[in-house]
This record gives sequence, C-alpha cells and structure tokens, in this order.
Amino acid sequence: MFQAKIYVTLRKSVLDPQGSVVRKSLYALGYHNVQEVRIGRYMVVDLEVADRAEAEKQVRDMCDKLLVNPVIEDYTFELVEV
Amino acid sequence: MFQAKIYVTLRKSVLDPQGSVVRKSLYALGYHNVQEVRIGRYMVVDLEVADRAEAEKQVRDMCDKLLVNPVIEDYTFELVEV
Amino acid sequence: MKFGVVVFPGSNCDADCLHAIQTVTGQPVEYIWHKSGSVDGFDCIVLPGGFSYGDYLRCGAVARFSPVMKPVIEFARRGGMVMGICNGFQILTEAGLLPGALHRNKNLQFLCHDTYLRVENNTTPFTCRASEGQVIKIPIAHGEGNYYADPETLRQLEENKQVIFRYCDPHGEVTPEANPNGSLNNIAGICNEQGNVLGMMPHPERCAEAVLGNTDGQLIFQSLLDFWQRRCG
Amino acid sequence: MVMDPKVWREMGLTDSEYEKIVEILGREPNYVEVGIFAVMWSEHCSYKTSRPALKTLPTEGPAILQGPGENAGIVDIGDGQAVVFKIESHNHPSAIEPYQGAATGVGGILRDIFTMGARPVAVLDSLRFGELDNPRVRYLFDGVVAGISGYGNCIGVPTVGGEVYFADSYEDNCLVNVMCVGLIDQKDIKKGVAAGIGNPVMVVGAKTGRDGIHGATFASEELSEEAAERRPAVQVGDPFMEKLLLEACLEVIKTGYVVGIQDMGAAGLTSSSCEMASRAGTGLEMDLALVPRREEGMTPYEVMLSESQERMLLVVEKGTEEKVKEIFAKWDLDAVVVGRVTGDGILRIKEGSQVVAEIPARALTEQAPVYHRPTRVPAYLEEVQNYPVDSLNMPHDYNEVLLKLLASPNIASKEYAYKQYDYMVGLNTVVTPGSDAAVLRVKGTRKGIAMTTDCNGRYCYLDPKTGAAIAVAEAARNLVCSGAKPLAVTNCLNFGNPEKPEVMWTFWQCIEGMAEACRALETPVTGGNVSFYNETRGNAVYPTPTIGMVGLVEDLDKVCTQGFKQAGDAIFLIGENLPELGGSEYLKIQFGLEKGKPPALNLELEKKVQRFVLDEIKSGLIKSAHDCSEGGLAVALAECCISGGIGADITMVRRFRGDALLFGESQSCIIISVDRHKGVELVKKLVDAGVPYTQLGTVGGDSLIINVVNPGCTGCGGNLVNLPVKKIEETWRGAIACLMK
Ligand SMILES: Nc1ncnc2c1ncn2[C@@H]1O[C@H](COP(=O)(O)OP(=O)(O)O)[C@@H](O)[C@H]1O
Ligand SMILES: [Mg+2]
Repeated sequence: MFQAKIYVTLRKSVLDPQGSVVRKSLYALGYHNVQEVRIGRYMVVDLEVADRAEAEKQVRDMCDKLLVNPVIEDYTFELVEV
Repeated sequence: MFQAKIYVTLRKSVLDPQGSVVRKSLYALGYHNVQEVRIGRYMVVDLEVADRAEAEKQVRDMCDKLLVNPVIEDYTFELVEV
Repeated sequence: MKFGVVVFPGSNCDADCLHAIQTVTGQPVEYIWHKSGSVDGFDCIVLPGGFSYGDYLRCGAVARFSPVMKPVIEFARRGGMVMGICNGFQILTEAGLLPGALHRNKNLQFLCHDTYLRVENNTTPFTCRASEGQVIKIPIAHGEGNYYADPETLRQLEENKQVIFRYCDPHGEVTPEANPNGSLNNIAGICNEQGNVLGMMPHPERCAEAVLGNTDGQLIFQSLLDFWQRRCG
Repeated sequence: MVMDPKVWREMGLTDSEYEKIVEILGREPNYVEVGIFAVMWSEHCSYKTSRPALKTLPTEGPAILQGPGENAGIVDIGDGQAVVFKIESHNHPSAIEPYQGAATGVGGILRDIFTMGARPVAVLDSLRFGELDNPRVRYLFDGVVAGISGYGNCIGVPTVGGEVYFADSYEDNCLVNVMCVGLIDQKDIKKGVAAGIGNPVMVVGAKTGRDGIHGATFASEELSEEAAERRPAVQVGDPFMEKLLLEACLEVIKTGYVVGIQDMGAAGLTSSSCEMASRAGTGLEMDLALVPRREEGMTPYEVMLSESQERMLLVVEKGTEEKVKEIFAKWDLDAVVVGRVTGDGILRIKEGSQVVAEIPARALTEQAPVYHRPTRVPAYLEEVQNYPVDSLNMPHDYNEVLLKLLASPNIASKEYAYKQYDYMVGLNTVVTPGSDAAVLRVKGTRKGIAMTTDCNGRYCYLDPKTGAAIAVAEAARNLVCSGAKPLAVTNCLNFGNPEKPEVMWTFWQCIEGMAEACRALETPVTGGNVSFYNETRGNAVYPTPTIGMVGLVEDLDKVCTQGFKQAGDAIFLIGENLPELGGSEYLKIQFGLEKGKPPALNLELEKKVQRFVLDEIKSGLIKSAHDCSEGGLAVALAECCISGGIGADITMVRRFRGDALLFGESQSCIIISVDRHKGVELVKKLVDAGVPYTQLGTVGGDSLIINVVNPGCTGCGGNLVNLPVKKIEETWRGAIACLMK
C-alpha cells in the first residue's frame, strides 16, 4: 500500500487572495519578516496498490483529471510505501 | 532567507467531509484502489530571517497563533534555506 | 420551447430556476436528474446555482463528472443553448465548456448583494432583448466568483466579444469599486466562441418577479425564448 | 460490582442523582447506563432546573397546532398550511470553535424543522459578543458569521434576519442562537414518536464517529480551562450531507411510510431513541453493531453518546424498510435498520447478542430530576437602578452624539454580517435584512410570513422582568411594523450558572415578564431552549431571553417597510416619548454607563399602538413604519431616512431634557409616515382610538433636521440636529466593517 502526499499550489500568475490576507495578518501580528505567503491544498490519498510505478501513474492521473485544476493550479506529489 | 512549507491536516477523529466526497468521486471515476482521502492545507511562507533556529521559532509561533486551528487541526512544517 | 434544469446533489437554486423560467416564459420546464444519461427533448439546459457536492475540493470539480454532463457537453457541442448560473458557471469552466476558472473572492468572504451589470454583447441568445451597454441590476451570492483566465485567453475572450456581462456602477462605468470579487476585467459572465453556452455568476432568477422588488432578470429568460422563436437575435 | 463515585461525578451526576438511578433500576447501573443517564439528566437535555418556570408560560391559543414538547412548534396560517419554527443555542461550542460551533448550530436547528416534515424556508441568527476592540472577539464574530454563512448558504436556506449585540458581559461567553422557520401542509406533520410495536427503527444519514461525546454535559457546566481540556472532539458540520438528508427525509415523509422521526441532536442516539419511545409510551430495542461507523473500535458507550451531525432516527411501517432504503439510496445516503419498537417501555441496547444497557425509556425523560433552586435578589440591582441618571450633563453637540450612536456597533448596520448570508435563495424573501422584520412570501398565495428575533440583554440585566417583557413587545412591534399580525413565540433563554440564587432569581423574573407580555399580546410560546452556565470565572452573561417571533401578513401588497417613501409625506410618532434615559445606548456611548432603570413597558398602551398601526398599514393609510429601539427617536428617524434615501424635517416640543427626547428609548413608539393629505384623517383615527401621538414633521430634502421648540423659555429651543443623510448613512453603514479591519 502507498500513501500519496499531494501538494497543490496556485500558479504563480494567479493572485492568491487568501495568501495576501494571511500575509497582512501576520504582519499585523508583528511578523515583519514575512515576505510572501501562498496557500494551497494538501491531500493525502491512501492507495491499495502493490507497485510503485502503478501508484505513481494512478496518482498523476487523478490529479490531472480531478484533484487539480490546471488553469490555476500546479501540483507535486510524493509517494511513501506504508 | 528561509522558506517554510507548512502542512496542515484535520485531526484524526475530526470528520473530513471534503475528503469523503473526493474519495467517493475518485471511486466513481474508476479508482477502486483508493482507501482514504484526507484534505488539508499547504502553506508556503517566505521569511527574511538569517538564522534557522529563529526561523523555526517564528514559524511555530505563527502556526500556533494564526495559521492553524489547534481545536481541529494538526501541523508539521519543513524549513528550506533559499 | 422546453427548458431543463439539472439537479446535482447539493444544487439549491434548481427550484428557483424552474420557478423563474415558468413564471417569465410560460414554457414547459423540467428537472434533469444528475444521473440521467440523456438530455433529449430539451431546447435549453440550465445548470443552476448552489453547492454541488458541497463545493468540496473546488466548486464544480466533482459535479462535472456527473453522468448527465456527458450528454450536456454533447448538446452544447451541437449548438444547444446551455446556461450556467453561479455554481453552474463554475461547473461549465471545470468541464471545459467555458475557459478560465473561478476562485476565492478577493476579500475571502461570501458576498450576497445586488450588483450592476453592463451588457457587453447583445447578439447572444441570452441577451438579444437587451441593448448594448444596457445596465441591469442582478444580485450575486457566491464565495468563489473571482474570474481568472491566462492573458492569452483573456485577450481572445475580449476580441471575440465573449465577455457578456461586466460589473459596473449604476451608470454603467466599469470601475474597480464596482468589482465585488476581484474578477479580471470585471467579468461577471462569458460565453463560448459559438455563443451558445453562457456562464454568469449573478442570479437572474432571483430578480424576475415584481413581488421580489426587481424584474431585471426577466431580460435573460425572455431573450432565450425570443431567440428560440426567432423574434430577436 | 459497585461503581467508583468518581465515574458518575465526572459525568456530571450528583450522588443523590446516582442513588435515584439505582432506585429506578432496582440495581447498580453499568458504565454505559450511567453515561446514558448522565447525558439525559444533564441540564441541557432534562431542563431539570428550568422546567418549573417554563411551565408558567402561556402555550395555548387558537392558532397553535403544536406547543412545547416536540422538536418544534407549529402555528396555523390558514389554507391547510402551517409554520414550523424553533430557536436553539450553540453557545458553548461556538466559544471553542466559532466556525464549526455556529455551523453545526445551524445544522441542528434545520433538522429540528425538517424532522417535523416541514421544508425550512428561513434562518435567523441572534448573536452576542464582547466588545470589538478585543481581537479575540473579532475572531469569534468573524468565525461565527462565517460558520452560519458556510452552512446556511450551502444547504440553500436563506438567513433573513437576526441581531448582533456587543457588550463586555459576553466577552468570555458569546451567544449564538439560531432560529429556523419552515413551511408545511398540515396533513404532512410528523412527530417524534416510536409508535407501533414491531415497527423497524432506522438510522439514516451520516456515519457515527467519536464527535462531541458528552457535548450535552459540556453545555451544562461553566466554561473553564479544565472544561476546555476535557472538551469532546469538535463536531464538524457537513452541510452537503445535510442537504441530501433534508431532501431525502422530505421525500420519504411524503410517502406515508414514516411513523415517527427525530433528529439526533445533543446526546445523539440516546436522546432520540428514548424520547421517541417515551412520547409513544413504547420501548425500543437496538443493536449498536448495526450502526454505520466512521471510526474503528468504537465502544457501545461511544456509539450511544456520539454527537455526530447530520443523522436521523426513523420509525417506519413494518414492511416498508426496503422502499425507504431506496429513497435514501437515491440521495446517496445510508439507511439501516438497527432495531424495532417494543411494548415493554424499555430502551434495550445490544451489541450483537449482548445486552449492554436496559433502562425504562421514561426514566430518562419524565423521571429526570426536577430542581426548585433557591433564588435571591442580586445585590447589584439596587445600585444600578437608582443611579441618578438625571444629574448627568446634557451634550453640547447633538450632531456629534447622533453620529456616535449610529457608529456604535449595537446600532450600526449589521450588513457586515448579513452580506455574507445568502438571504435570497428560495425566491421568497420579500423584505430582506435591514428593516424591522423579514417577510417571506408563501408561494401560490397572497400570504406572507414575517419573522424577527429580539432581546436587549442590558435591559434584562437592569430589570429582568421588564427587560424580558420588552423583548416580547419589541418582537411583536417589529412584526407589526412590517404589516404582520404576531402569532407565536419561541425563546432561547441564555443565563449564567443557575446554582447561584441570583441567576435563578433573574431567570424567574424574565419568565414572569415574558409570560405577562405573551399573554397580553396573545403570542403563546410554542417551545424554545434553555442555555445555562454561560459564565466564566464568576462573570455571567447579561440575562438574555431571546425572543423569536413569527407573524402572518394576510396580503403581500400591504407589506410595510421602515424607509420614508416620498417627499412631502407627513411624519408622526405613534405612542408616547417619555423622559427615560435608563439603560440606553446613549448612556453607554456618552458616559460609559450601563445603568438606570430601563424604559417602562405599559402593555395596554403597547397593544393599542400595535393594533392601530397594523390596522392602518392594512388600510393603506400608513406608508412606512419603524419602531424606536436602541438609540431612541433620533436613531429611528435616521434609519427611516437611510432606508428611504431621503431626508426629513422634524420639529418637536421640548417637554423634558433634550437628550432624553432624542435618545431615550421609550417603549411602544412607532414612527410612521402618511401621504400629506391624509394627516387629518390619521389624526381623527388616532383620537377616536385613544392612541397618543405626536406630529413630527415632513419627509423631504437630503438632510435629517431636528428642531426643538421650547414654549416656556425663549432661546432654549433651536436646531439640535442637521446632518446630510449621506453622512448619516456612511457612518452607520461602515462602522462595523471599519472596526473589523
Ligand atoms: N446577525 C444578523 N443576521 C441577519 N440579519 C441581521 C443580523 N443582525 C441584524 N440583522 C438585520 O438588521 C436589521 C436591524 O436589526 P436590529 O438592529 O436588531 O433591528 P431592530 O432594532 O429593529 O430589532 C434587521 O433587519 C435584522 O434582521
Ligand atoms: Mg432588535
């Protein structure tokens, strides 16, 4: 069995309203060193698959189809055997 | 300068309605191997701090104060020098 | 002319759309269940507002895989009239029937209030009863209506006159203050290249009866009927 | 085996309550049984402290179809239709996790309505927080509003009204009261009864997890650090699931297969099962192994006490199980038979073949203890009531005071909140938030239903009996101003620790005041909710008996709103403005005082004023109506101008202090406007009806101008207020958003 950890971020060119609100709040709380904040999604998917290559294929597939919207989002993922 | 990658997940016993809808949807799309899906947040914070220990302290602090809701969420983070 | 209103799990403006279409056009209108495999017999299909699948993951992302979307997409490709309102618009972008994406409102809050829209193109089935530049008042109610498309797509949209509605002030000026959610170019509604698929965030069905204090939304449903009956467009 | 006293004490049972359990069972209870007794006998579920007082409320009237005792009250609105409504608190969970606390509060009250077979058509939220200069308060306010918005908008029920007050006493204990209103054809009304021996019992909706175990007990103690430590896993709402559950339940109820239905609220499966059995005089046998679970390894104790949201318990006609399952399956929901109705009156819980609990159902409900707790007049009352309000200095600049009042968060526009609520979905909202009461049409008829929530906690603190009576009167007045006849009340009673005699005294006083006003105004109480222990480190919230009220508009063409309509219209004050500054927002803003005796309430006058205004709205004579509340006459006039987008020119005779005249909060006062040619007709009618009134001036211009003439004293009168409506509006509309930045 594999666990996929998927990191989805907004594309660079897309304004991130959540990130900029959080950055401002952090600043207001006194964290003046904060330069930028980007907020995305973190997904953990457990896959009952024996083979790493197969798991990788499936995860990529799911991301392209459903989990990620390529118009505004990018993603990376890691696979851990569990 | 450091970049913090923060992974926020719902605590174990807390209901994750998003995750279960996504799991069902993946199943309907033919991914019958998917066991569980949990959905959280992924945040990237750029910090203009010279010292790793200091960066670590600040990030932990921000998470406890603002970025994470300890009542229902857990977090981990990584620091990369950039 | 027969209208169909698709019911996804979590749709909540389905009954409202049905009611408004019935009241304004007097034409037959039926619900189409999301598990339905066909849309035969319908002349115009409405994807209503609401929170299909709770808006979980991304608004419209899960709904676009509903069985009914296959025939809806075919219907659209054949030139059938399809209109997505609010969540319906989000589903249309996720399904690729319309370009771009809708993400979180700039201020991160759900917003429910009247907005003014300028009709930018009155040659579509959805706007043929309007005059170009006409200002109408239609309410919004959404948390993710912030329209985004990459610069090239945006340029094409503008060039092809696919931007149908823009947020404006009561006098028709397109200003940053009139933009409730941060949409690029104040975009409130767009259509596809052929002009038969419309997506809009504001809710015309909510202002189509005098008792609700505003009838500007009638314009869109009347346009559809008149276009169908070749009385305009 | 004898149980360690620590076990029941930690669950919130007293030693004598434990003895009573042993007596009822005739044996020592086991762990599961103690847990079941503990939640059912908690204050939250048993009303053990409040019941004696609640019994004194009027509950009957010609329009009442269902009074207290069911999941919600029901009133007749004619044509075989009825309105189902109820209010509930979610204070404790919201103080811990504002978003989810408020969201699940909405979810819970919606289920109370559709469990009766009604389609929810509106939500109202009545909120109380500390002062907005505190960042934690801003966090709570934002979170609560977002939670209500997140849940209500998603499920597609409009949030059409409510109220928000800010006062220090709510700093550690915010109040989140949510009311839901539903519509039903009377023939479809369902009740929470487990009738028909042998009928199957089904669990439907979400799977059961370890959420909120002992939530009811948690809601029955003070918020302390230890309590926060022991807090149950926070319930997360799933509005999408609830939407499916709503549609599926309404569909299944239409079939006639359902015998009884109840939502699983506080104390989950425990309360729903024993209450349904107890109401029907039956028993229930359930096998917990059959209950669908979200987590592995849950014990029977956990399954019984779980407060997982979005679940219902159904009793259906024998033989219809499969058809019921089919309908739920259509909506992608689980529906599982977990047991059956029995004739022995026993709640028998099994795990597989093993019996894990066996308790007479009535022992958990009707046999719950009742406490007549001691009362004592609080010491602070005399001091605050006798404060020499009349010796305070009068202001120099009335313009400045009026603007300050309009910017006070208690008076300023609440659109920061309601802009985040979808108040239009459903296509029924005829009067949207921002007027006195919300009005919804009833499709297919000429009728409308009006609704409001009201309570000024400060008045209740200064004089609990009068304060509670005013809450009822104001709610009714708000309905009348919108053209509706008040029908019935639901209430949410938010108080501190009732084990303190002072709190108990204010509780009784509030009930007395409420009962009196409900009798006088003929608006019986159909149910409600009591929330005690809103208290931290000895600081209790202001006594806050929130009133939710519904009314009927016979003809939607005759709906009235508060905004002035047309230049030249004549403005009148109906009722009597008296020198009453006690408890006013003015005292708080200008002097930092929450003192004095609140305004008096004369119920005879109130009735007369309301009857007159309602009649003349119906006759078409009155074009706008707005009652005076916080901020008094001047603020009410300003609001009429803002809503109407037009100014007014007012001249009054000064019979007492100018600040009391403009900012005092006398009750039973309604500002109306009529066509300029109809003034004479109006006055004649007022005189005939013996209703006191004052002619105030004329609608018009773009400023609010208030002049005062002083007959006995040359040079004392003059212009007190002269402000552009635009300025007034900016101040009023932007105040809260500005504080939230
Ligand atoms: N939390 C809220 N949610 C929705 N509407 C609200 C809320 N708070 C206030 N409102 C609306 O704002 C208007 C004014 O409220 P309030 O000041 O309590 O009026 P009143 O003094 O007449 O009772 C009403 O229409 C009310 O429903
Ligand atoms: Mg009020």
